[in-house]
Formats: sequence, structure tokens, C-alpha cells
Amino acid sequence: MSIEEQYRTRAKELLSGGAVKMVIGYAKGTAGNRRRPVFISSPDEVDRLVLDEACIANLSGYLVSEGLLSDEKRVAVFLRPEGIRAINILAAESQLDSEQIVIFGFDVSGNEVKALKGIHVEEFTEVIEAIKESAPETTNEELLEKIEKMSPQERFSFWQEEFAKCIKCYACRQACPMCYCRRCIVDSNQPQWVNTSSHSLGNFEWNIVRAFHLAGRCVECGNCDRACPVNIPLRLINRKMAQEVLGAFDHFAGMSRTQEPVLASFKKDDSETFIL
Amino acid sequence: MTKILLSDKLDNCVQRWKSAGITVIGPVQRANISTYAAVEHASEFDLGIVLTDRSIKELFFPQTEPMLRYTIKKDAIDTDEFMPPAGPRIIFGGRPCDASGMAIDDPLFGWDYKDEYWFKRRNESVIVSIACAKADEFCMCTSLNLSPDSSKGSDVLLRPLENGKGWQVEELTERGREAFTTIADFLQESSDKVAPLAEVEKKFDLETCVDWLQKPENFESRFWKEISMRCIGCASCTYLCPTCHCFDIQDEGDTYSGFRRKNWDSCSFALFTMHTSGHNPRSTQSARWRQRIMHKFNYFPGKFSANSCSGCGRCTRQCPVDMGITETLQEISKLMQ
Amino acid sequence: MSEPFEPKIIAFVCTYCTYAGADLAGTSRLKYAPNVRIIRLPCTGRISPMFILKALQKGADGVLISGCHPGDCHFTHGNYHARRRWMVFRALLDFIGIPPERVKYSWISAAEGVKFAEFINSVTEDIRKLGPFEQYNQLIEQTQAPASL
Amino acid sequence: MAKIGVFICHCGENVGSKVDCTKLAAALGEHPGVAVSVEYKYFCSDPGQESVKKAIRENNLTGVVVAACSPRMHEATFRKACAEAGLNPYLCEIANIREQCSWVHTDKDMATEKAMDITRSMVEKVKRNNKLQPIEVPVTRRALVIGGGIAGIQAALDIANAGQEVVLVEREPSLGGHMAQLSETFPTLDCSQCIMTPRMVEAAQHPKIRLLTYSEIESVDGYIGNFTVRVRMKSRYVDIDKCTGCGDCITKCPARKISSEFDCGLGKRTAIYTPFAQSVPNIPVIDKANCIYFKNGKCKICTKTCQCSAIDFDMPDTFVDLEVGAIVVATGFQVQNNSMYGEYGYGTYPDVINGLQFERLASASGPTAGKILRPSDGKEPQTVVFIQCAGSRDPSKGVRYCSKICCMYTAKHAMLYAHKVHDGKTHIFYMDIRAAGKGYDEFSRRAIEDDEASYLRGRVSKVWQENGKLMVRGVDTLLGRPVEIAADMVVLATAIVAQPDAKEFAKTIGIGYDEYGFYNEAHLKLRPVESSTAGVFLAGACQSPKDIPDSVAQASATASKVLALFSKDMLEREPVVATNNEATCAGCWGCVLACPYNAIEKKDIVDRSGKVIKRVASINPGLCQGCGTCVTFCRSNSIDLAGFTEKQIFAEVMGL
Repeated sequence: MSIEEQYRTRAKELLSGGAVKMVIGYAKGTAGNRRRPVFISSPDEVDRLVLDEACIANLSGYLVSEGLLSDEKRVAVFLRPEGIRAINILAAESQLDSEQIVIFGFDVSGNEVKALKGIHVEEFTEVIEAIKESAPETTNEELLEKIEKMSPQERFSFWQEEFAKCIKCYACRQACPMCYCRRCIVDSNQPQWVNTSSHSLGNFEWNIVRAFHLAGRCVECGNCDRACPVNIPLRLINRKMAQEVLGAFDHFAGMSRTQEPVLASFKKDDSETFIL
Repeated sequence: MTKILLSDKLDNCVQRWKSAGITVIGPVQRANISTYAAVEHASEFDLGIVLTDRSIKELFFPQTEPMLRYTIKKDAIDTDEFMPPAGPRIIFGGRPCDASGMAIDDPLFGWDYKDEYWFKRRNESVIVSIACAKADEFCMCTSLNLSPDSSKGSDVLLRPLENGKGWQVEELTERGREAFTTIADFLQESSDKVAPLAEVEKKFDLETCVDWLQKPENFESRFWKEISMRCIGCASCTYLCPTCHCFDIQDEGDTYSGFRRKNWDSCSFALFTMHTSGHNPRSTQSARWRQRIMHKFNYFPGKFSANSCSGCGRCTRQCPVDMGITETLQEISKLMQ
Repeated sequence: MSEPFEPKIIAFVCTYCTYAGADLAGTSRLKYAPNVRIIRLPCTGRISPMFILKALQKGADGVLISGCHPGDCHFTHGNYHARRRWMVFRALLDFIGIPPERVKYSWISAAEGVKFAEFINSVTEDIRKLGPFEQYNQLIEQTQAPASL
Repeated sequence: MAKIGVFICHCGENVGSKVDCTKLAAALGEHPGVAVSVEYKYFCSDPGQESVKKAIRENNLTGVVVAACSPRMHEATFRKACAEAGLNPYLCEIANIREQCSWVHTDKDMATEKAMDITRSMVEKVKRNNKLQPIEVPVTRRALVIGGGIAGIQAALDIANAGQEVVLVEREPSLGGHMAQLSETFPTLDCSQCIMTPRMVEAAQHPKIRLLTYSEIESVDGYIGNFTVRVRMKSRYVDIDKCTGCGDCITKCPARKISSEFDCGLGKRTAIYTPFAQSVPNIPVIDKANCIYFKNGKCKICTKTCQCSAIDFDMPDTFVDLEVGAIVVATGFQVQNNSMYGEYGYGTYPDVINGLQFERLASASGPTAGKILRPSDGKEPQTVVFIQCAGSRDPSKGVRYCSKICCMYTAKHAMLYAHKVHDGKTHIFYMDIRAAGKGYDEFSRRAIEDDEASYLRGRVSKVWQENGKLMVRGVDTLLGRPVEIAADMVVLATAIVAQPDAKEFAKTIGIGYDEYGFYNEAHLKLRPVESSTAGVFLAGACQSPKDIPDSVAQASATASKVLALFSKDMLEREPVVATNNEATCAGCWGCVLACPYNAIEKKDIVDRSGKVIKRVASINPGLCQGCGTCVTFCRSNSIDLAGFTEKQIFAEVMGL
């Protein structure tokens, strides 16, 4: 039985038995290789669920939709390892009760989809630890290296050209499971810390603030990058921040549901070589 | 025999126009996306694509534009107004759906008072569109009673020749004619055949959909919630849409001076309708999506007798969660069956 | 001969240590470069990265952040939190292309009037050498220009 | 519409000579929202303040900026003046154009330009200031005094004698501290024990003083007026309520060769012991590390001896939780570890001792019953060399400061020795003689003139043993020649240092300390007995090396501070506290974790039916100290800090 079939069967069982009220998964999209999020509440609809190598989006953000989990019923969700890490962060940041989340874990390597064993987020600790240890390369690693080798002036120009495309549609924010604030700092105008206008400065500030707010929280699922309609390589900045907190504080975002947020905690002997 | 423009003469035209003081704008690839930009040479044009990622709208209605600069004095505030840059321009090589979008928005920007920013640019622009010989699965002009060679909004329409060597020229407006008169010596008469138009499948029946939308009981239909459940509430559909036209006015500055700017805004955002009190009449994403569809196919036509959609399909094409007008109207069509 | 470049420097400091250290520099009549403008905050923990961005928006060629030495925070560990934020924000700014030389961090206690004066002088000199922050100024100028098309 | 008054103070010539105040006033007069912009020679003077008040009333000012000295100097002055004129005091801000402008710059044009920026920025801030009301918190009228030396005892007695409750905590088994170890005291040579022990007894018997000896502070939470303190009472293994202090157990204890801490290793004690004969309370403790029963599981002779069954080998440590309104820290000092002085042979030669050891030798109740006998062979030394500044004023030993008391006690030691060993000879190596104090110089002159102490100005480079003598090689810098003295005993005037755990303890209480571990006062001159933490005061040598009169004076000063605090039912606190906008709070609770004061709680927002609709952070203004760490952490920008709001700081930057 393929994993897709196994998971459909499991979804059907869980829904019919009332163990979960909803399964959040993937369905066929408009075009051939497009998959779209789907919300299955009836056992009769499980055949709409698709699981293949095109299922990339991190669906964990839907779990914090207003009111979804407030009835304390369980919800199942298809998640890749990054999505599972996101559940840990959302739990650590009190956005959800991980007991309510039933995980349909999977991972894709090449064209192959493999199931990840476990249901509850805590059962995936080893998987997450393995990712931390192996430090897998993400897409665009070459570009990242190239940017790191640039002079600050060149880097500034590089990002300027990229950010110039930004239209402030906030798809990056909306697609990110970590951007759950009901009011984003850019939407706060007393004072207006971030210029809302989509001009050079406003775009620059927005992208910096977004990256800073995700430092130590980003699981590098790539939702932002894929959502960006103007193809800004947003993941590179997040990747850089993740490397920074890992190197400086040994913090790998989403290790556990009790992990302390890296910027709300400290060690007395944290590195401070740059402070005069 | 009809007038044609050969591709290898295009740069001559660009240079002629430029030497006449005309800014020439067209589809280009810039930093990994396709968009419209001013060019120096025809070689910069990227005319082989189905459609630019970004729409032609921003050439008339930029994402952000300063309207005035204010200076705060002790007892007064001085203002200097800005107007769009003056000068004629030719927008070459866009698609008929983009051009239609501009025609759709003309009444909107001119019904109660004339938006000077919009019309100044409209009046100084000549839109030379190229009919589509290819389309993708997201294109839906035909469903909106338009077509790959729709002339709506264009000043000149070019139809690709079957031999791929150029375009048949159809001058549609006086302004278009004028622009092409300056390059008349680069045009020639030919009987070369025009390439077949792209086939754009009709995806829904618009009349049926509009009927459903106009029924008051459907305003509160469960359909809205179901169809928009996966909407994440970003503005990429509205910002890339050639006809979405909402904007916000913001003051930006320090203690001493600043700018009043006109910025794109989107009905997708929760903040769009948020009241100062904290109450939001469109408190859910489904209400916001409903507004977008209702506005385009019910309210806007009610006021301006045309749909506020030219069928470019960008909303679906770039949607991070594969939503869009097409799916919604298809599903509405199904409801009516 | 042209006038030497006078950089604009904005400093964000905590009131208990560095602000008091700056006062001590004053009461000791130490002399330092007049380019710095100080914004007083209760604690380095209150110094948000947003302040740095706004200082740059106001045309600062350099930004200084300073507070109590580790272990000396009046609020016990506001500066430890601040230190983590700085570490991350500094890396971010660097990656985005804002040279670390333009945003400097230091610990200056209420007793270190001399260190304060020396810090201001050395940073002012360093930034004078770097010259105006042209790239950021361009960014700002672009926002003030009318639409190009 | 803002109507801001700008008052530019010349501060005599202090500001005026470097900042063109007329130009500054004119520039500010043109600033949007400024209704009045005037200059004056001294705004802090009475007529100056009156003119501010008059301007407020006449112009209905909505805010005031005084461009003058540091807010640390006169913010309170001008806020009070504003309040008197009917303007909320928190609508007044100070633009620091003296300490941070006129005093530090030489170019008048640039200083003036900077002063303009500073003042404008402050005008922009004050436009956005809110009318704040001081926060009133109740005061717990009970003081905690930490440390039972002379400073702690004095503070406790002064507070208790004024009728307020005191808890006096001492970590040793007895009150007394270092003063109890001293023989005679300078400059009067009265017996230390004779003046100390009555105070100890008075403290122990005072109805308003609760004495917790052999106890240590575990944790301190809360804030001025409302501290919660947990004290660990270390197990004495002797029931303090049953023990009568007869001392039979001590007499019978077979473990008798334990080095006495009180006698600085010059005497011995038993495993069950009181530090000294006059201990208060006179209740022994069992030294677990040296007790035969604890080591071998057999003995318990003390149990058998004790008539009142007071001994309990299973006694655990117990904890006492205290609610107190003020804390006096009087944790004292230590003498520097002499083993640092390899060149002086301390630790190698038994007859090289430190000053405190000499006190024990000279003390009538000490190991030699007051006879000066050298530790090696118990013989009376005929020649004694005293080395001052053994550690003090010596950067190479990490002590740059002067330990303050050594000049005097060395003179005293020379006198005591001369009085006891009539034909003895004393040599004192010194760097300077610092004898400032009432009767002090006269005292040190007496040592030289009456008691024939030979003072040699110079440092000692080496001490070594030769033919049964301690050879001391130094230099007499006044005569410019090397000196070698054959001595029988060498006494080092060792540096006074902070307690070894002083820094850790400072963190427990939440106060600042200097590089040496001495506790920082809020202001060296004007607030010398207050720590930087409100409600925590400093007495005695924990703040800096001090002699007895200074320690006692400072202790009484802390008592007056405590009593002033206790004179009110409610305490007014600066309203610089954080607030959270619950409507926009995302409930991530990072702030809860980040808050250094545990001032942020998790709060459920429920609808009318009691269903939780939202979970947010909620800030307790009583606990919040106003650092603003939470504000910076808050991603949704929901938290703000009164007095330093986001709007205010934004405006300050935008006004530059």
C-alpha cells in the first residue's frame, strides 16, 4: 500500500471514529504539479487527499487559524519534518496545545515519499535531532555562499535589487506559520516603526524586521520563499539567521515543545566578542 | 495586404520613438521576474512569455507614489504637490488582458472626480498590445467575454505572424495611429498570414455566476467559507491584478517634513476595513474573499456596467495556496447546475 | 580644502550605566567629539532594533548602543537579553549589507566617563573615515523622489 | 495642540560659555508646538523655578522642557515645580545640555547645534508624554538586616528602638562579626568586647528584633516596601529552644583539635562549639565536617552529656519566609588571603601573621590570654616588624584602593605591643600614614613619640628565615638606603577585601557592585547608604573598607532611611511601568520568560459564558520595575513602557 493510501485509510479511521474533527492535507491543484491545502472533515472525502513529492507547503500555519482548536478537539495534519518543528515552536510559544495535533508525518527525498513514524509531536524528536546533526543544505546554498563572500556594499546592492521588487503584499508573512500575530508590527502606526509604503526604504525595513522576528524561530520550510510573487530569495536571510542562532547559542528552532525562545532567554556567558 | 512590423525593425522603432522624446516601455526580465520597464533597446524586451508576472497597472497606478511633500513650520504647514512625470510613452508588447484592465478602470478613476495621476498617465500613454499566440492553464479571458486578441484598452493591436517574423499592425485609436505614423517607414505591406490565436478554454459561465452572486441569500452562503478556507490573506492576487485599484493614503515623515503617499491597499488584509474602535465589519477571511468576488462581478458592474476582471489569471497563477477567481467562479457555476 | 566630513551619530544608552558614564565624562570635563546625539532609555533591554533602523532613516552615519556591563544591570539581566538581540541583529544587518562598523555596541559603566569619551571619539573617527552612509542615503532619497514612470 | 515651554538654563557660565543660549532659545521658539522659549541664568534657583511656574500658568503649557544639567541632577526639582504650577510632573523633561554638551565640547557653534538637537528631540518627546500618576504600593513595616556585625547590630537596634520590627540575619553561629575579634580599638584603646557585647545582647533581647543566626539568605523577590525573602536556617544540631548554654557538651567533646576560625587559626576549638565565650546566642553548633559521630557514626558524647536533650543529629535545615519592606545589607568584609604574599613568607613561616591574628594575640580572651607570644614557639617576640599596605594600593595584587583602617590599627598594634613587651622594638614599614579622623593623627603620633615605634617609609621586598630570626629586607626611601631587620615576628597589614561570595550575593539581592565586589551606593556623595535598588540600603564595610565609627554612622544612616520609608502607609513609586495591549497581544508569552522580575502573568480572557477566547500576557504594575525588556521582545508591539513609550522614543529620534 502506498503511503498516500495508508494515510487516506488512517484519515478515514480517525474521522469516522471521531478521533479527529478534521484532517488538513493536500489535494490536487489547478495545474499538473500544483497541490493545494485541503480541509477534510468527512470520512467520505478522504480520497481527495494526495501525497506525493509535490506536497511541499508547510500546513502547520492553518492550525492557529482563529477558533480552530478552541473546542479542544483534535486535528490531524500532514507535515514534513519542518512542519513538525513548527508545531514544537507553536506549542512552546503557547499558540496551540500539541496534544490536539495528530501528525501525518512524511518526508520527500528526490521523487520518493516516505512516512515518518509517530503521531504526537514528541515522537519525532529523533527525526529533528537528525536534521540538526546532518545540517542539510537548502536550495540556493551557492547563492548564500556568494553573498557571504561579497563586500557589505555589494551585499547591500544585492538585497536592494531584490527588495526593490517587493510589493508589500505580505504573502511571506501570511504564508509563515510563525507569523501568527493578530496585529503585525507593520500594521501598528503609532508609531510607524516600519514604513508601510512599498518604496526602497519601506521594503528594506519590512524585510529586516520580518527576518529578525523569525530569528531562532524559522524552520526553513520555504513557505515565504514560494509565496513571494516577485521571487525574492527570502529563505536565504532566514537561513542565515538560523545558522547564526545555532552557532552562537546552539539553538535549533523547534527541537521540542518546551524549548525556550532564543530571544526571550539568555546565558550569562553568551558570546559578546563584538561588544566594546 | 495588411500593414506589418517585422521583429528586426523593432529596434529602429524604439530608437525613433525615443528620439522623438517618447519613453518606451515593455516586458523585460528583471532580477528573476518579468515585469514592465523602460528600455533603451528592443533587445531588452522579453516578448516570448505568456504574460508578465507583474501587471501593466503599475505603469498607471504605481504601488507607491508621493502626492505631496509637507514641511511643518511653527504656525503653518507648507505643501509642494507632485505630479507624475510628464512626457509621452509607448507601452509596447503587453497582452490584451492587461490593456483591457486599464480600460476597465478608466470609469472607476473618473466617475466622481478625475484622478489626475491616473489620467495624466493614461493620456500620455500609447498601449501597443500583442495578441496571444499561446496561453497557459490559468488564462481565462474567454470566460470574461474577452479574447486573446481583444482590442479593449489598446491603442494598437499587433497580431503575431505565422512565420514568427513580426506582427500584423492594427491601429485602433488616433493616438495609436499617431505613434505608428512616426515609424511608418519601418512598416511594410504584406500578405503574410497571422498565426492562430491561443486557445483559451472557457472555464465558467459568467452570466450564471453573476446571477448567483446577485441573489441576496447567497451573501451568507456557507460556500464562501468553504471556498476560502485556505486563503492566507495576503495581497498577491490583488496587487498583481490589473484591475484591482484600491489605495490608501499615508503620511510619512519626521518632525519637520514628510510625504503624503498613495499606496496600494488590499481587501485581503484584515486591516483594510478595521475600524478605530477595533470592530471589523469584514472580520473573517471568507468575508474578505467574498468582497473581492462580489466587487469584481456584482458591485463594480452594477456601477460601471463592466466586470472588474480581464481574465489574465494572475490571481490563480501566483496564489501561494492555489486559489483564485477561476476556481471560485467554477464552483459557483457548479452550484447553479 | 573641503570641510572635513562631520558624521551624524545617534546613541541609545541605558540611564543607569552609560548615561551616567556620559554625565561623569561631563563632570570630569573630558572633551569628546560633538557628533553624537544621545537617547536615554531605562535599560539596554528597552533598546529595540527598530531604534537602529529609525536612526538610519534619520540619516545617521553611525549608531551606538551602550549599557551596563554584564552582571551590573540595574534590572539584573536586561543587558543579557539585549546582548542576544544585538548578536542576532548585528549578524542580520551585516548579511543585508549594513557594515558592522556603522553600528557599534559597548558596555560603559557609570564609572567609565573616560571610556565613554574615548568610545565616542574613536567611533566618530572611524565613521569619519568610512564617510557618509551613501548607500542608505540613496535608499532614503529614492523614497523622496517622485515616481519615475 | 501642544503648547510646550522651553526653559534654557545658562547654569551661570557652565552652559552659557559653550552654548549660545540666545540662539538656542530663538531656534526652539521657531519649533512647532513650542509656545514659550526663554533663557535664564539659573532656572534651578527659586526665582528661576518661579518663572517656570508662571510661564506654565500664563500660557497653559501642556509640557515643559528644561534644557540644563543632567536629569539626574534636577529632574525631580523641575517636576516638582511643574506639579506646583498644576502641570502633571511627568509632562516635564530635561534636555541635558550641560554634562553631555557644554562641558564636553569646545567648539561653541557645534555645541550650540548639538544643544538644539538635544532640546528639539526632548520637545518632541514631551509632546507625547502622558500624565502619569505615581503608583502607590503598601509598605510592609518590617526590616531585614543582613549581617550581625557592628553595622548590622547598630542598624537593627536603631530601627527597633524606633518601634519597627527587624529581622537580623547572621550566617555565623554568633553575632559579633569582625569587631568581636578585635582586642582594643583605636583611637581610645577601649576593649572591643567590652563595648561590643552589650550591643549584641541588647540586639538579641530586643522585643522588636528577631534574631536568626547561623542563617543565610536563599532568595530575595519583590520590590521596595514588599520584599519576600527566604532564609535558610542551617541546622545547628542543637535545639535552640532547649539548650541552656551550659557548655557541658563543649567541655566533653573529644574532637578538640580543630582550628578556631574566630582565633584566626591561632587557637583550637571542639566540634560542638560556640565561636567565642560571649557568643550571642550562647548556643553551640555542631561542626558536621569535624564531628566524630558524623564522620564515624559513633560518639554522641554530647548527647549523653546534655541534660536537656537539646542535641539532635537528624535536625534538618529549615526555611523561614519573610515579608519585609526594607533591607539593610551589612555583610562586612574579609581580610585578603595572605598566601598571595610568597615574598613575605606568610603561610611558610608561622611567625608571619596578619593584623587580625595580632588582634587575637593581643585580646584578653584570645588564645594567649592577651600575651604577645609568637605562634611558632610561644616565646615573646623582642622585635616585631609591621608591614603596612600588604596588598592595599597594590595593583599587582588586584587591590588599587586604600584599605583605610590599616594605618590606624598598625599604630595601635605597635602601642599594644609596647605596653605589653616593655623592652620590645617595633619597626613599621609604611607607604603613607593616613590618619584622617577625630583623634587619629594624635593617636599615630603617640605610637611614634610615646611608644617609640620606628616608622620606615618604604616597601618590604622580602622576608626570609635565618638563624631563628625573620629577616626583613626593605628600603627606607627617606634615607634612600636598603634596610635589613632581624625580627621575631612580622605582622602584615593585609588588605580589606569584599566577602568572597559578595558578587553572587549581590545578584541574589539585585544590587550593583564594583570591580572588587564592594557594593555600589546609588550616589557616592549624595546617596552613600542607598543601593541602586530602591529599598535596599548599605551599611558598613560591604560598601567599602571602613573603621568602626564610620560603620556605625552609616548603619544609623540606613536606619533613618528605613524609618523614613516606614513612616508612610503607602509608598509612591515612579510610574515607569509596562502595560500590555490585550487586544493585540498574540499570547506567545516570551515576555513572561524574559521579565527579570516575574512581573508578567499569563491571563485568560473569557467571554460572558466563561469560555476562554484568548490568552494574553498581563503585567503586574506593582512588580514591574520598568526596564522595558518585554517591550523590545514583543513582536506584535503590544507592550509599551510608560515614560519611555514607543511613540516618545520614535519622536525623539524623528526630532533629531
